[in-house]
Amino acid sequence: MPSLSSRLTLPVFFLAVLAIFCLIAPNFASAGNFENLMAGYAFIGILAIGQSFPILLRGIDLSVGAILALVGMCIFDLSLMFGVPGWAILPLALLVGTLAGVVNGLMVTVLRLSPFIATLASLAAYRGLVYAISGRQLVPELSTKPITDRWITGFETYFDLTRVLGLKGVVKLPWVPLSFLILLGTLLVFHVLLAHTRFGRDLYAIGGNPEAARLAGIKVGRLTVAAYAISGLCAAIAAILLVARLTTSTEGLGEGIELTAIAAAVIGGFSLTGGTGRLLGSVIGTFLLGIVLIGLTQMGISPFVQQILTGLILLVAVGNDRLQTLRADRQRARALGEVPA
Amino acid sequence: MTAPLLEATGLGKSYGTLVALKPSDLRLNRGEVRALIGSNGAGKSTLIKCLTGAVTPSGGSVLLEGKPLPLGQPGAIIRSGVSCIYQHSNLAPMMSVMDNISMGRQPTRFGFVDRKTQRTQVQDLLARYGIDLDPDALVGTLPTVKQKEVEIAKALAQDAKVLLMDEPTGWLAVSDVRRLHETVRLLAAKGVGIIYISHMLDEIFAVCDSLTILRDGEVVTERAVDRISRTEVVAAMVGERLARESLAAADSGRKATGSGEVRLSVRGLGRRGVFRDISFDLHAGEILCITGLIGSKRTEMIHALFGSAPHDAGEVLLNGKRLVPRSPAWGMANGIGLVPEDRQHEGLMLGMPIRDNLVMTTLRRFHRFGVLRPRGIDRSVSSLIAALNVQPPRPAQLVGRLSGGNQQKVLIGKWLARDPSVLILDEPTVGVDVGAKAEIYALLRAARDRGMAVLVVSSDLEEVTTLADRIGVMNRGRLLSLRPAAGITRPELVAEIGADA
Amino acid sequence: MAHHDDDQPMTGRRAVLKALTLAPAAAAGASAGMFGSIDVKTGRPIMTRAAAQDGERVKMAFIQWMPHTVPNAWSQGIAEVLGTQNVIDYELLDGQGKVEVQVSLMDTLINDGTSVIFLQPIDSVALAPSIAKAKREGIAVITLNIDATEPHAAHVEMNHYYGAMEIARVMGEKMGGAGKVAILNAPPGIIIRDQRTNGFVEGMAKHHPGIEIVADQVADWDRKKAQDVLNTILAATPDLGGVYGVNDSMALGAVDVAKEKGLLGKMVIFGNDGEKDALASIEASELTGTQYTDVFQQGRFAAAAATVLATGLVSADAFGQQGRVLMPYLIATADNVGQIQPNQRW
Amino acid sequence: MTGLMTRAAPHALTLCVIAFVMILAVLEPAFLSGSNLIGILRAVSLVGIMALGMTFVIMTGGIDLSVGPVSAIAGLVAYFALVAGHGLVAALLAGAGLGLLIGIANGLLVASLGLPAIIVTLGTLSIVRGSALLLGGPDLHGIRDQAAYSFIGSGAIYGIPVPVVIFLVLAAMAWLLQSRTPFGTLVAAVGDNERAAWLSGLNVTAIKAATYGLCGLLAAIAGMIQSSQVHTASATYGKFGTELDVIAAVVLGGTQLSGGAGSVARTLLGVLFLGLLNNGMNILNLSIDIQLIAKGAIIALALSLAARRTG
Repeated sequence: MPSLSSRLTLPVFFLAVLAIFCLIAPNFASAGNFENLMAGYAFIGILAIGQSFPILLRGIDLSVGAILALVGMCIFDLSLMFGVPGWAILPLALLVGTLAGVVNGLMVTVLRLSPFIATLASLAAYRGLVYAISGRQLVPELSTKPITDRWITGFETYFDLTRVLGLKGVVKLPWVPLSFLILLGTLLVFHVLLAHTRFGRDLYAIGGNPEAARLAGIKVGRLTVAAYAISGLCAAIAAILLVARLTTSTEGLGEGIELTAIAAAVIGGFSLTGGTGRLLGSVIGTFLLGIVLIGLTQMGISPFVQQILTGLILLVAVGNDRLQTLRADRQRARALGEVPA
Repeated sequence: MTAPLLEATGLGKSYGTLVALKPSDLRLNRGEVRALIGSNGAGKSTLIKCLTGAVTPSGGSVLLEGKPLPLGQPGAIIRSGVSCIYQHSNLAPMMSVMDNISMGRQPTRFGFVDRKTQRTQVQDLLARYGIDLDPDALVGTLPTVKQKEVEIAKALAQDAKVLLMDEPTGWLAVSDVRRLHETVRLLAAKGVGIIYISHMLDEIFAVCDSLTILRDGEVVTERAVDRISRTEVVAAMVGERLARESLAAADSGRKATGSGEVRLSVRGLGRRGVFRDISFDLHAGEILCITGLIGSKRTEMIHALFGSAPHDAGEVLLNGKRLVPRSPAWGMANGIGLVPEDRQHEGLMLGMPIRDNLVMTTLRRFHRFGVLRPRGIDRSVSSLIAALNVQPPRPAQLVGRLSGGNQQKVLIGKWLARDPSVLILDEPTVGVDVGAKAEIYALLRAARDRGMAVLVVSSDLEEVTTLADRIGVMNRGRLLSLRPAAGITRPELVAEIGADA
Repeated sequence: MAHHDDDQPMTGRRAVLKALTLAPAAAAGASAGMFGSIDVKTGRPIMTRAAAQDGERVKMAFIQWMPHTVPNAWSQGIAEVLGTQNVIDYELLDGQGKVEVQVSLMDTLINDGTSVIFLQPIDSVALAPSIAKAKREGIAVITLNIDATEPHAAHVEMNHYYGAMEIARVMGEKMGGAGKVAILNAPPGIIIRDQRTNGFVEGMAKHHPGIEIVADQVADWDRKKAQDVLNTILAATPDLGGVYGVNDSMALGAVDVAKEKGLLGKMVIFGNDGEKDALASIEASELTGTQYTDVFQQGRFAAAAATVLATGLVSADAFGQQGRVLMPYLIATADNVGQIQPNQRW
Repeated sequence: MTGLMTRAAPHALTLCVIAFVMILAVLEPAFLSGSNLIGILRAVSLVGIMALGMTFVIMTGGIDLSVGPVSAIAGLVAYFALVAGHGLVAALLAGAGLGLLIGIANGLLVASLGLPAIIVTLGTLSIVRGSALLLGGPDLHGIRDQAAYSFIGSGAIYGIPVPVVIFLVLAAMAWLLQSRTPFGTLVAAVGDNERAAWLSGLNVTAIKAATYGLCGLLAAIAGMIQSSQVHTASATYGKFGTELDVIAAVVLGGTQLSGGAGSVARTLLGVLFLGLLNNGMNILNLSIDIQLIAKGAIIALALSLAARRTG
């Protein structure tokens, strides 16, 4: 395990940024704002969790945005064109996302494509598939018809935890969106999977040293496919939440969101060289990007300047990560009495 | 005689018309440490690959405890009890010792990893074989010898009955080698059969019970170690003629201070916390070997001379002129060359052809107005390949596909091509077979005789005593002694190297 | 030459001038009609937030689709009107072409105490929940160009569907009712693309059944891409008679190609939007025509409505439904482009 | 069969190109017309120019995601210089110089601080785009009455469009640089084994910075050609996805993302392949959905055939 101090860097940085915005951005420290933050970034957090798996295996998944749109469009079609009830749509949606991930995994393992290229190719192909199956193109009237199925729209619900905790009138806490609870659930499940099961340990082993993992009898190919499948599954969960939030889906859904998810995972401590990282980090990374964007917007900073600042934050985050690694290396070297040349 | 633990019969491998390994037999008993030696290309690595499953043999069978081994299936072979410890690390550096040892086979309860049981199992295993490791340490933070022990423990955790060890001491310090040998003997005592692959005759005579020598794809000798002499071993490996020549060369004239001209003068060189008070003169036309334990900071010291590592005290004079080493490019500009220790990570571009590797340090000689002169390069490369006797002698061959010895020749050749006035070499023959070693020694002697000042850092005492004109001993960052090689005996050296300074 | 039927778009100088003189009146009228909104569930009229808070500074913001000439011109129009009131803070926010970003920005603005939100929705349905949420908070939402399925304070629209139909009609006439036409299209994902394409295709079928649409290729709103795509289409169909670019940039790309190949005058090229470069190109007899909308004015309308809403002088009970302004447009061709004044060009 | 596949593998891309051309020529004879072939070159010239620089970056084991915004800001800066009346040469130098500087900044961040290239250039992508928008706003700045500047994008020499000529000249120069000068070998050496390259006296930081600088420079040149071609400069040009097209062309050409050996000549083949693919599908009037699906499948297929070589 990495040292405690290096594990705490990100949370501390996160809290510091949060505190700063609470102080300087008007209306930032309000219950409503945190509601927005939770509701607006839960699905990105789930995408970042999914993205962490390929990155853990020294891979990358550029196709998550396209998978998100594909699943979204499937939900749209099934609900509005075919009138399939929501309870039946949900498992199908998860299946579609997972299958799309499996195809990515097979391209990496069976076709031996580099993950970057495999998912770049599938990014194009899945987006094309979205256009092809789009109910909005096939039945133009549907493009102004919202999805009303309670099984789907029900995901956009908020819970008043203050009342549940019996604190009503004492403090004003934000209502918690169901999507955020689902993010926490996803985080918990995949964290346990990664940290406490053989499957998870095997993934770390593959990411750390694929050859060693293979020789230890780990089914590297199968687990690699599983990692991309998880990424696809998470994209599907995110799609459900997003469709619930929008009450529709569009062909352009999730364009470019893969870069946000990758940035969140990398800020969260998943190294692109594989074998290390924790899912909580990816989620914190997501919300770090979230509070920065919302905070800057509330401060009335021009969106153009916001882009510049977002870029700088990314550089600072990786720079800090690099600094930590260097410091750790030096400490280790000192402990071993060897100083790296 | 009881049934052997491992019995290979008629094991052979050929690629088309090329026979890499003629049908051979190999028997290994419980508790036996068997050395497997031979020059590169002798078929040794093919034999090992057949046993690990990395290649499927063209013929023959292998029985483990009387049961056939699933040849060609690495995973299945490991599960049946044959494990291999490779030269390169086979561990996940960011995972704990415990997770590495039980990689892919952590005990589970209700689908979750059962940490408690895992810890008990690992601790039991470590205790049983007397291996001292912290189960929670991150593997990447451990020193190399400890990592080798993790690999051994990992193999044992997979119930290995036969352990193949491929040059396990390649980059280990002398004391660590001793430690590893103790572990090997302990394992043997517990009934594990070990196949020990090494180029170091010292090691083989120290740790092995018996040896198998391969040459030209077939087994030429199989004997207990106490019934064979070193000369016989070398002769069997390289053939009689080459053996005689290399012995003769070793005794040919040593020139303690070369031509007498001081080329490189080091005065009180030091780096806080690493090494200090290093002073010596390197003469033109001599080979100065510096030996010592790994961790005695020899590598750091020579990198400081070259400019690839810092120093903060003392001075370096080249031909009497004071220099401040800054970077490798600086070192090269001043006529210093450095052949690093780890050819795969520090020395060569494995994905590039021999040609590009050989001209890497001399590229700027071969262009006119910024455009390369391919003909000049080709001429230079072919003459270098001929001089170095690189096999195969094809400039377009990728270096990664060459044997260790040939890779090392290319690495040294790329520095000889510059014809530096001072050439520093770090462990120039690690993982190199006897034949190639002799050739490398000849190259270095020829360079010395041309007037080059050669500084060699080596842990291989045989190498040091064979090659050196003068021998220096470093210990814990200090240069303990420096004297002419003629007349130094190996036991004296050993005593000095291990001395508690 | 000019048509004066009621269902025809205003063409000709008089119509344009009429539309322009109407502007202030329309603004006032529209704003009066668009004052507040009605909570659909309770039927209870709600006051805008600013109306209740007298004397404080009022915050308004515009969430655009992505950086582009059209929303930029709107923003200028909006800022021009709002700038006269020195209690209003106005900012322009960028939706980056993504629905989810627009939704998140809506949330932020709602929380931030904004009184009026101008919104150019990427999708009618996707932004509806956000608009509903804004209404619950008493925030007026004025949509630009794309209506939302959720009723809201006001909608000021450039007429996409009928405009494109009209383009088809005029284009067909210029082509003499026969020939081959190619569409340089945008990728799916934003609703105006669909409205314009459908309007054009259906308009052609209705007015000029003899004209064949031989190619419909995506050129990503982009002039350079349009050049390359049209080059390719021309290789397969050298006798192409007309090109419709779903925006002006793509149409200008087609003009570039026509110029290079000496096809200028042989090919009828239409764009859509009416940005100043397109108008200049028409004047230079390169581009055949485009659908021109006074986008500055569109922004001014929206801003005028917003100002009235924010001052809260009119009771919301007075109006039962969402205000809606369909911007007058002009199919600008060489005949009438001169009527568009320099200060109307964006 | 397997043997045949293995032997054919190094030429997989060439074979794909040939097969593709043959199929298209049958389906649509106009495909082989001279004007269409020139059209293909014209269409790929911008991505092609950027791919030349990207080849060197990828050879070092890096990547540059920022090429899109760099091309936009270069076009914008050149426009402002022209409008301010600084003349053609100054305008071109300003745009190219800015691209070079941004590239070098990328390179220094990657090389001297050791940061992962994909994240660094993702950061600069954002920074440069934001800066371009601050500089030029979202407006389309029409470039009028600048005959010399317009000639760069829209002119023709002996019937061949100037962008194609520029592309071919730059390609020849990049090919020379990669295969006939020490620089090419050094770049490959750095990508293959950085530490060994350093210990061989190579200035790794300078070499890397040079590759990113070159990539930035070429992106800037492409951006200026584009602005000239469309008579417009805008901060929104070179939009998201440009960099992926460029990278795809390089990787299709067989340069590994992990660095090491690479080849400008093969990158050109990759560029050509993508150009043929887009052109072919446009000329057949396939709808965008089919185009995207086919493009993804064909890229995956072509590369998986090539992957058997290393297999």
